[in-house]
Amino acid sequence: MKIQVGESDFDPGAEISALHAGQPRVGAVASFVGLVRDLNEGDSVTTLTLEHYPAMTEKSLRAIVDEAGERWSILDATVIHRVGRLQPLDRIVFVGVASMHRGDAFAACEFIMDYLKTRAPFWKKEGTPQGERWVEARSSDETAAERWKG
Amino acid sequence: MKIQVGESDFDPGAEISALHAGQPRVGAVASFVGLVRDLNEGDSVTTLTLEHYPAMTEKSLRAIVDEAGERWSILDATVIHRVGRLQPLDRIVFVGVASMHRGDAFAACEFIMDYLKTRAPFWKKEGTPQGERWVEARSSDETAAERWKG
Amino acid sequence: MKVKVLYFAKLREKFGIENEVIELPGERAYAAAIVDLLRKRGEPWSTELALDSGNRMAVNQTLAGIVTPVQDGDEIAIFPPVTGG
Amino acid sequence: MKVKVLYFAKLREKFGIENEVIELPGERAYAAAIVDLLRKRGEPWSTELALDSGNRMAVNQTLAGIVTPVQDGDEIAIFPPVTGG
Repeated sequence: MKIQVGESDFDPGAEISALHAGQPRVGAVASFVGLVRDLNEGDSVTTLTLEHYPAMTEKSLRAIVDEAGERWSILDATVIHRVGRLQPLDRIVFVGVASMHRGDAFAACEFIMDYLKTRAPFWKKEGTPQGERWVEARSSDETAAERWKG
Repeated sequence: MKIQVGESDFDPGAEISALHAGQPRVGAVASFVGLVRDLNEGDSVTTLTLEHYPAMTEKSLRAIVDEAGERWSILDATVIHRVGRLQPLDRIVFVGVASMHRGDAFAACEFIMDYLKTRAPFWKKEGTPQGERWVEARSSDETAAERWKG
Repeated sequence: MKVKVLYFAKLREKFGIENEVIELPGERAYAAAIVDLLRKRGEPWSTELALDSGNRMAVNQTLAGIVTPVQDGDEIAIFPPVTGG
Repeated sequence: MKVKVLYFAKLREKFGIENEVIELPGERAYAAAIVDLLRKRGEPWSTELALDSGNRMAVNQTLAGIVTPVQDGDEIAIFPPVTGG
């Protein structure tokens, strides 16, 4: 398992390769890249600043990946989340899951993203022409996370 | 949309980048890489040869991506499938979907893989120490594709 | 009417040919008529194309069923369930 | 008992501090007791920490509820719903 939280950018291709290189049991790698958009709630976004709770961030991400590993048969997983000041087009988050078969890889990858969105201590502040504002949590994210219960 | 079928390998990182570079509306890229495993049905696999129906392959992949585009809000998609003789650890297939939000990207990406598995004209032949054998279709793939109906 | 018939994967190997042109009476037919005709050739056709063989068909590069209409000049493909991905 | 309390995002900005040590009577308490105490400080605390504010808490870096027990030396974090990813 690889968990990385920091200001630096990442290379999705290198992360995907690291999840299967030399691992002939891996038949499937599902991955996700989240990016800064230049529009949110109808307003243009010029900067996105990510704050987090350093002592808790990696711990919570590790717990989310562990839970995915209890639910699905996965061989490895990587979660990378950037913090600090970003701009439209910048990468924010990478989640990759390696598995024998695609069903487990897809489900675990989406589960990790849904739980990360609702349980990992990150907060976004957008810079817009009207000034800065904290991004409000979306109820659709809570709904997405609730799907995995029961 | 990019559809590519051929013998050459591909670069998942480059394909992911191509799906969002310079596209500030893209907030999410979900992708999948399928790989040759060294074990199938309990037997070791030394080679995997992929046959296809050239006149139909791209047409069927394009139809699958079009159907994904009717079901979900997607901004772009790439499907790459290799044919010819492969070995364990080799990449076989790439599916990537760019979208504004992650739910659409994940769903469309998994849908394309499930439909590709059951509707695109590819056939796998495995080389094992006991000789060559055609891979049997798995009923779990049919079940996975059926999920998207109704 | 004449149609081109293509075989793939295990069928191509069992029949020892990749494709052939076959002639049927009339101007139109169901895709099933082609399989019926081939099955009458005896082995290995009758076994490989048995009703419960699970093979699939495409007419002009689109997945088809046994009641898909075919006509002169069409390209018919017969193959085992696909296993790509 | 003394606990360290951390604030994040909008709360950190509204309160103008990142963290503080606060003292409560007794050896143990529910996490809710800390929020109750802070709310009594008046504005902006009472508004930002209103019962319907939707804020979340963590005790020792694990998501917690208002009935999570806290004790001397614990690290309590109070923050708005998370918006990462």
